[in-house]
Formats: sequence, C-alpha cells, structure tokens
Amino acid sequence: MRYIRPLSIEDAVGELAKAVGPAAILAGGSDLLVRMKGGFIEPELIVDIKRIGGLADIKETADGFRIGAAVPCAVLGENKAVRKAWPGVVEAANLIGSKQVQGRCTITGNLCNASPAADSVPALVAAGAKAVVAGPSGKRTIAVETVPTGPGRTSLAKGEIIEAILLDKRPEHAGDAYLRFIPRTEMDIAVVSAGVNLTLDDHGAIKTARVALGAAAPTVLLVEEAGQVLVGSKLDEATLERLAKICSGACRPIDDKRGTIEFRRKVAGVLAQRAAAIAYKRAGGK
Amino acid sequence: MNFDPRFSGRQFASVGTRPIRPDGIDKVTGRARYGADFNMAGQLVGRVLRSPHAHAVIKSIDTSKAEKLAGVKAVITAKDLPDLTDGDAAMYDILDNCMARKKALYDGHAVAAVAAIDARIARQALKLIEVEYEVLPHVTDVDEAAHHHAPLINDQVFTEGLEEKPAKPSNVTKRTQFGHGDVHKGFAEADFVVERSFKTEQTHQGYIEPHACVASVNADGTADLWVCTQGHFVYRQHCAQLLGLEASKLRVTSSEIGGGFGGKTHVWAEPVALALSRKAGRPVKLVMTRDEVFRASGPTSATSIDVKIGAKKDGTITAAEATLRYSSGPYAGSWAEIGAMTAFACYKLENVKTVGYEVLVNRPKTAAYRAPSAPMAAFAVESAVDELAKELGMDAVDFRIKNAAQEGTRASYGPVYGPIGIGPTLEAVKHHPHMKAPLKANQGRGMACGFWFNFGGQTCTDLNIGMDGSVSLAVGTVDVGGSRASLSLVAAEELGIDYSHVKAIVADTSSLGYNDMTDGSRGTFSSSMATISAARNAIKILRERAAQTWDIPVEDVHWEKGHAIAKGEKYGNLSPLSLKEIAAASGKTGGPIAGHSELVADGAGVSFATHICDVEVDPETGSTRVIRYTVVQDAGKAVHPTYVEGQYQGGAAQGIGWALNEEYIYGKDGRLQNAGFLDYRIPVCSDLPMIDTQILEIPNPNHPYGVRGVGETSIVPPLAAIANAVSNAVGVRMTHIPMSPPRILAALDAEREG
Amino acid sequence: MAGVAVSTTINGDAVEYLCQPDETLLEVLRDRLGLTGAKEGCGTGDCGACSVIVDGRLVCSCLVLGAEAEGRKVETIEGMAHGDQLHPLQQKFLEHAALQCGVCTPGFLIAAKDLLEKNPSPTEEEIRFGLAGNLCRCTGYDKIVRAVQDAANVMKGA
Amino acid sequence: MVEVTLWGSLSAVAGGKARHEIEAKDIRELFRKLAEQYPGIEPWIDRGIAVAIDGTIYRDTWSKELPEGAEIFLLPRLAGG
Repeated sequence: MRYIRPLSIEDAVGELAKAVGPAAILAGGSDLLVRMKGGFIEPELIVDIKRIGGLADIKETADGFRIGAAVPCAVLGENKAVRKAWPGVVEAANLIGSKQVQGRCTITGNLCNASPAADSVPALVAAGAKAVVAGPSGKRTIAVETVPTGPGRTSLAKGEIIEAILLDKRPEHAGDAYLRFIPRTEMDIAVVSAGVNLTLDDHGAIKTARVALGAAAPTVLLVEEAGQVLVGSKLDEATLERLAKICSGACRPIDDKRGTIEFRRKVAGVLAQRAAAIAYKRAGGK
Repeated sequence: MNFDPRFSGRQFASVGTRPIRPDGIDKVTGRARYGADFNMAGQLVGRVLRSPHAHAVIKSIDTSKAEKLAGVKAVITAKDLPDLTDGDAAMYDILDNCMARKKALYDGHAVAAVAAIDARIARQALKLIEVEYEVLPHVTDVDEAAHHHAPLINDQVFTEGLEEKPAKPSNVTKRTQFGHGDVHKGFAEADFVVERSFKTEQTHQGYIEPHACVASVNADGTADLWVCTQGHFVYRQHCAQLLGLEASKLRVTSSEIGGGFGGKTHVWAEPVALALSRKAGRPVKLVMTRDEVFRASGPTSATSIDVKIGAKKDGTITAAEATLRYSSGPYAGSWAEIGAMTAFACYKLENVKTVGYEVLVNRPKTAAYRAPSAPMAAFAVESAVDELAKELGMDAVDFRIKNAAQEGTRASYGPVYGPIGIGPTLEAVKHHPHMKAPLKANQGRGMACGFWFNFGGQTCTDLNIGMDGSVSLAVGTVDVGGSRASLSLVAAEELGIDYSHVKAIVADTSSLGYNDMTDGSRGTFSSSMATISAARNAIKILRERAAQTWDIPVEDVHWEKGHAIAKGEKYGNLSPLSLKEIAAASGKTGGPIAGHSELVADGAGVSFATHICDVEVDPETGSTRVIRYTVVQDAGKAVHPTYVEGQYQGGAAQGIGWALNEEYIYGKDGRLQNAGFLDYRIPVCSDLPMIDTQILEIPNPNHPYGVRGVGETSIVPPLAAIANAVSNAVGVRMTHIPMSPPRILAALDAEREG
Repeated sequence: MAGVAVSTTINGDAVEYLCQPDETLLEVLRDRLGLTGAKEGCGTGDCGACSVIVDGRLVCSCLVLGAEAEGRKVETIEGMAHGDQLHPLQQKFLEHAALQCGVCTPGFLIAAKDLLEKNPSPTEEEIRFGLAGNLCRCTGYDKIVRAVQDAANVMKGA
Repeated sequence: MVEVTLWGSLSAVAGGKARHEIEAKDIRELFRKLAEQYPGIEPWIDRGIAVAIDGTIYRDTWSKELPEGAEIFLLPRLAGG
C-alpha cells in the first residue's frame, strides 16, 4: 500500500490512471477509512487530494459557486454566501454524521460514495448541481445525478476525479430545502429523505421545481413528475397531497435494518411536502 | 465476625456530601488506564476468527497456512483449550462460548484465534485459516425457537421443570413457576380483565469501551491478566479453571472499566488471550472491535410475554398471571426465571402465578444487563396495569397506589417484604409537579413502576493508616460509576476524619481476598459494609494505642470525631488524641495500624422506582421524542447523592434507548445486520431531555447506614413508562419494544384501517 | 508496505514518527506515541471517544490517517490542562460528576472545548446537538450538559 | 422446628410440596436436611439457592440462624448486572 499526496490534479489523475491494483481517493476519508477498517476495501494506492491547489477552496464565480472536492462540510456550512443562496444544500451537507465527521467529510465524497441514502445528494440533485470531472482525457462537466449508478458504483472512469461541485447563481424568489427522516436526532443514516428546489414568479406561484428523494431507490431519485405538479401552484393543500402521492409512488425502496418499504413510501411523501413548504417559504412564497 | 450490620439511625458528617471522586483527575486528563491502555514488553496482538454462520457444524479447521505466515507466533482452536470443566455444565458453556468446540452456534461465535507481531499480520493470518462448515438450519426468534418444529440447537436438551420428563428434546431448557393463591378463583372474582401479549427485542449493554485484556503466561505456570471487568476475582476463578492454572498464581488486575452494565461479568476473550500467550510464550493483547462486541458479547434476552390481570370495580386486583419466554442464546440460562420473579413484585396480590420458559436461539449467549430480565417483564405488566386502570376509569397512579405492596405483603416471588419503597415512590409521583404539567397536541404522559433485587455477597477490604494519618482503602469491588468516592466517604465517616485524607483504590486479586463482582447493585452496598467493618477494626486498634499511650484501660477510651477520648472524670486532664497523632506514634506503640474486613454482605434490600415520562409523537412519521423525564427511586441512604442521581439518570437513558430504537436486527441468514453504533442506535445527547431525579431514603434495616443498591432499578420502569406515554399520545396500545418509527406508524395505520 | 515519515505538532510539541500508510491517527497516538487518552470505542466515527482537534477542526482520530497529520497541529486530551491547572471544562466535569466510567470523557472534553471556542454561549439545545457525536452510556448526558453550561459561564467570566 | 416454603419449581423436586416443616437451626442444616429427604434437591443447592428470612435474602451466609417462627422462603440464587 502506498499513500501519496500530489500537489496538482494532473499528478493525481496520472497516479490513479497508472495504478495497478485498487486505488482510492482520500478527501475527508469518513467513508473510505470505515470501509478500509471493515475490510471491504484494501487499496494498493491512497491518493490524498487535500493539498491539490484549489481543491480546498470555495469560489464565487460569475455563474455561481465552485466548491472544491476537498472542502469539508463544516467549512461549507461556515460560508455565508453559499448558505444564503443554497440553504437546503448546506443543511443537507451539515447533516452528514457528527461535528467530528463534519470537520472531514465533503459533498464530493458523499456523492462518490454513491450511497442511495447520502444526505447531500438529493439536495444537490434538486439544486441541479454539476460536477467537474478531471481525467486522463481532460475535463468534463456533468449533472450530479449521473454520477452514482447504483449503491457504491459511479459512472467515473479509471483515473477520473471530481475536482469540484458547481452550484448556479440564484435568481430572485428561489428557495431550497432538504429533510431526512432518522430515528434519532443525529448520527443516523437517512431512512428516507427529500430535497426540493423552487423558483417563484412575481405572483408567488411556483415557476420551476425540482424534487429529489434519497434512500428511496438504488440511486437518488429525481422525481420529475413531482416537480411538474408543483409548477403553477402556490402550494395549496391539494397540490401537497398530489406531491406526496407522486413521491410515495415514485419510491422503489427496500426493507432493511433502517426501515420498511411501507414506512419509506409513506414518509417520502410526508418529507417532500414538508421540504416543499420550507423551500416555498424561503423563496418568499406565502 | 462480630460485625453488626443493623441500621442505626445516626447523624452523618461525610456521608451524603458530594466531593470530587478520587479517580477524577486521571479521568479528565486522559491518564486513567482502561483495558486497551496497557502494554507489556514483547507483547503480541491477538485476533479472533468468528463464524459467519448462525448454526454450523465445524467439520475441520486448517491453521497450517496461518502458522506459516511470517510474524505469526501462535494459532489456537478449541484443541488448545481442552475441557477441564469436570462436569460443570455452566463452565462448559462458558468454555464453548469462548471457543466453539463442535458447532458454531451463532454469527460471531469464536472458532480460532491468532497472536502476531502486529494487527495487520494478525488480520492476514485470520484470512489464511480454513474452516470447513456444514451449515445447519438456524432459529433466532424466541417464539419460533420455542415451537416444536424449530431446528434443535442442542439435541441433549430436555425441558427441565415439567411434571413429566419430556420424550423429545427441545429448545426450551427450563420451565419455572412462582406465585401463590388461586388465579382461577381470582379471575372469577374480577369485574374487569385485561389480557395482552407483548414482545421485546434483544438489546446490548452498549458500554463504550470494547472488551480488552493483556494476558501474560509464564513457563512456570504463573500468569498476569490486565482486563476491564466488573469482577476480577471471578475472572480469575473462571480463567484459572478453564486453563488449568492455580488461582493464586494468576494475578488479575482490573483496569479502569469503560462501562459494563452486566456485560463485563462474563469471560469471552480472556481465556483465549491466556491460551494464546501460553502457546506463544509472550504477552498477548486482545481487544475486541465494536463489531465483535455486538456480535459476540453481551446481549440481553429477546422476550415474548403474555399477561392477564383482573380487578374489581373498586380497583382491587384479584388475580395476575404471566407467561414469559426469554431467549438465552445457545446456552441454558435463568433469564425467564428472573422475569417471572420480578414481574408482579410491585403489587400486593392474593392470587398470582408466573411461568417462565428459557429458550435457546442462535444468538450470542445472553449476559446480564442492568436488572437483567426485569425491564421486559415490567414493560408487559405495567402496560397491562395502565390498560386495566383505564378500563376501570381510575387514575393510573391511584390504581397502583391502591394495589402497591407494602411491609408485610407477600411478594409475588415468595417471601414477605420488610420496609420497602414502592408506596413512597408512588406518593411522591402523585404529588410531583411533573404530573400536573400541561401537555400539547400529539404529546402523551406515561408512568410506570419497577422493582429489582439487590445482592450482597462476599466482600473484603483493607484499610491502612499511614504514619501521617492519611488512610488508604483497598477494595475488591470494581468501581464502575464512582464507588471509590462513596467508599472513601464511608471510611471518612466511620473514622471521623476528612474525606480528603482517604484514598480508595481497587486492589488486584493477589493483594486482597476474594470479592464477588460489581453486579446486582452490590458494589457500594457490600463494600461500604466491609469498609465500615474494617474501619471499626482499625478504630479498635487506635483505641488500644491511645490507651497504651495514656496507660489506661482500653474500655475507657472512646472514639469520637476522629479522636480517642478518655472517658471519665478521672481522665479530665487528658486531651484527646487525634488519629493523626496516634498514627504518628504508631511505630513506637506496636507498628502499623490497619483494619481488615472479610464478610458476606447479605441482607441487601429490595429496590423500587417509579418513573414519569412525557413524549411527543409525530403522527405522520411515527417519530417519538422524550420531552420530559422524572425518576423517583428509593436509595436507602444516598452515600454520594450526585453519583446516585447519575445512576438514576443513566438507567433511565438506557431504558429510553431500549424503548425507542435499540434492537438486534437479524437477517434471514441468521447474521446480525446492525453490529455497530451507526445502526444499533443508543441515545445521543440531542435525543434526551434533562432527567430529573428525586431520591427517597427508606433505610435498609440490614445496613449500618441504611444503604440500598441503586445501580440497576432505574432501567426497569422506562420501557413501560414510555410505552404508556406513547400509547396515551397516539391512542393505540403499543405492545412491541422498541417502538421504532416504523412500528408506531404501522400501529397507527392498522388502527386507522380498523 | 512502506512506512510514511511524518513531522507534525502535537499539543504544541514537534513530533516525528514513521507510520504505515493505512494506520490511523488514533493508532499512531495510542500505539506509537503512548498518548492513550483518546479511546477507540468503535473505529468508525460513530462514538467520538477518539476526538482530537486537527488544525482547529474537531475530528475523530480513527477517521484520519496518521500520514495526514504531516505539517498539521494536533490537540489531544493530554494537552488540555496547562501544567497542573485544569481547563475549566475539566474542572466542571469533576464538580458535576459528568462522568461515571469516564471512557468517553476525553472525547467529550475535546468536543466541548471545540464547541465553546466556536460558540462561547451555547443554548442547551446547541450543546446537545454539538455533542451528539460523542456517545456516553453511563450518565444520560444530563450532568455533562450541565457541566458544559457551567464551564461556559466560568469561561465567559474569565 | 421451622416452616420453609419452596418456590414453584423447587417444590416439584420436593415431592410436589411447597411447605415443609424442618428441624434446622441454620441455613446449612436446612439444606442438609432437605437434601437428605429429597436427594433431587442437591443439584439445585449446588447451582445456588437463596434463603429469605423474614423478607431478607441471604445468598451465602449458610451460618445464618433460622429463628423460630420466622418466615422462611427458598428462592433461586440470581445474577445481576
């Protein structure tokens, strides 16, 4: 086993591309080290990306925000500008693990770990976030929902690294929210979760909407029909009921140690309603 | 022994105060040494290979590849722990649990172990051990296991305690029965009868410190064992017996212990570590991972309990009956028996009958967990009592007060009670402001009572007085939650000196006589009794030395407030001699001054508590939050009230976790699905409110200060108190613990669908 | 497996060690440096008993590689008191009996120190959520929360 | 002469009878005489029997005297946490 700490993304990509055995990217390590400890993965090469220039920074650009792959969620949570623009994304990121884990974990890591229950991913998907991928054949920018392809699996090719997550600039009258259900108040993995991102027109009616569910299918679900049902409404009772029904219906959950199929279906709808209400209020809706 | 343990109502100077514990500084600076914090020169790392199957015959184990791996110094299997138990069935079970002999009986059962120069090599070595299993059908559910079609875990088991010996083996090892009167007659007299079935899932003690030890066996048969345990003397006995060592040559030192709650009353890894050390000829450190702790240590029983209680219109209970089935893991236990004894112990009953069945399952061997077996029985009984009160139209507290046991009541488990605290705790609850606080929508309040025995047992202390008058107190009961502070207070009280001059330590097995373990709420009860006795023995010597100094008869020397006083007018001009002065002169008056005590601290009281709890339930998600919690419990006499409160609060918190979220979840393959703190959900700080406490002091007549054990009772009422609160909040009777959100939501949906 | 040479600062002292690439900071502290104040309760970041502060961030040392400490500043429980002067949190934990078995205590103290440094006047709720990553099985948290509240008051007065 | 009551399961071994009149001055003698009368009890004594005398439970003090007229009840010897 080798541990390396490259200073450039090119070096990191190069090392990963030529690695013979299994290689792992280390940013926050809060998933990687647990998997190593449990013997689920024994990497030949660990590439620590935290000292690569720019990866530990949050940049505000003309288009929005560029959140480096090595930015811990605690740092993200302390960034006032991101928090103001994307409160739902920041809340979701700050729900991962404990304060201790917050000091290490990253939204990029959360995305690449490809757990269907990842907290930040439904919020990122609802937000329409994009991932900047660096690889042996250059860089590309992709929608975050295309990264996980199944539990623990991603669409990234050998040698590819996500170097940043991009979030758009916010228009007027926009709001997002993320809620998850856990049995305790902290520390649990989401049993089921919902992220909602809305923009309103000048009359307070919903103009655009994206709804995503977590722990409801093998990957985070973008429920387009749920977004459509919200558009044009002011989030009246009937709309909320249809939203819940669509979300519950869209679920393809499993029975496991964290919850039952019935529970996840039902609560997915409940959380979508509640998250929509919060997002609507944040967007200035009444 | 002419020690008089009877209660004498005295005024206290030290007892009842709240000083800082003697081991405190070490614990806030990181210096305190726990099981895994000790190292020896040349020490190896031990690791255990565990069965991935719930039930399988071990056909063969090939360790040759592991042995050849560079850095591996010993590999052991059951062959290296030959059966020396000589027909002692309980010890054989312990041996088999430490290292499976013929069959792996649960997911996580140890089958082999290695000692290597580091953890990486040890882990690699485990992968090189080849075990050939023949997988057998398994059963993990207590009701399924009790069924006659269930896979047999041990075909030599024929249910004990039946009128006729059964013709066929089964997984039910024992039937036990308690009670008196005639329940048929009693139910015939009842105007209202409630009959319900309940289930509770298996929980783990969940101590934060995994099991850890360092074992060192020498070629001459002497050995040392450093270990986190609730009872190092018991560990010595067990390890010595299982390894064929002479007990006195095995010195066991109890490290600081990072929580036990009954889970460290049992050897698991220690005989394995000793066997590895013996084979390797080097010290071996063996530390369980958290996964191993969950899969292969600890847990309590899963239960299935039927309760039937009848009462007259005026609220008098006429009959009470319960059938209790408790899982004991793959080895025989007596857990249902304890459940059957404690179930109705709070009540005055003319007609009562409880029957317990011990059931084998393919789960880890059940260990004690804080008032073992009582919380589940209390959950079933106190839920039914609440329901019956409702049917009668009576207030839940008043109904209990009307039927509460009191001095002279025949306990449901047999004997007649002396002075007890159930009535006073109920009265305190009735008048507690918590009971009158307003509730909001979706909130509910519940209360429940709990009972637990206290134990005494073999105890031994040494009290040595230094030349400067300071006192060192060596005790043999492990300090799990502040007992060194309490025992120092007792020594100071008895000697009449300041607490700051006493230093208590836990002595190792070679420095002190045998002590039973810290279990059964006996630590402070029994060691305080022995400490009082030791102090009185020392005072006798102090008086003799003063008498010698003054050259007067010892009968004329009294001991008061830390001083020898010559009593009588003729000694008017003799100024009192302080303990310090007598100690300073001791070299010239006969040498060191010490008091020793070896006694059986029998006569422990029984203990009662009543808890109140408010919850809020989210009807859309089934999520429950405990928003207010109050514990009222009888302590007999609170020696260090802060640590007594701590015991009350800790037990309540564990009960809350059990009631709401904690459970062992097995897959269809018989493997444990949630062997970690992520998915075995013990309460976190943000889950709980402050836990209010009220200490009652109804003196135990069999202790000089009136002390009762306080450690365990506080976990007995919470399951029921929370179940009653949730049931009151949602309007549906909850009968399955834990009341996890999916269970609550399913119960609500079932109710809505009618 | 090739060892990694690491130069770091622990409790203000320059420290150098060689560790394996997969060795955690917790293992380095405990097994190589003899700093056994941080405990391993789970090894998976779920209990907080191994909490330390790295470059001002509260982390579980079981989820940090020893190699990652290169050039960082690590604070552990062993550095919390100044000489024989206990940190106010340590003192208040003693006075309130905010520990029973004490195995979670070093982690709680480090986490509480980090909490009060970032938020000197936390509400009860902020304390409870701030310390939710530290498991205690003995106390029911009541006395821990009270000790932190009391320490916060003392520290504000100082 | 003292009257001793056995708990349910133990009485099954003692001829199905819960109450027994026995001439015994202390716990040791009580156990000896019970075992003489009902050899089936012996393994139970080995496993552990506690004796409640007027409600106070004695697990190990075999020298404890049994006062005339006292309420004596035999119980299983329990384990705690």
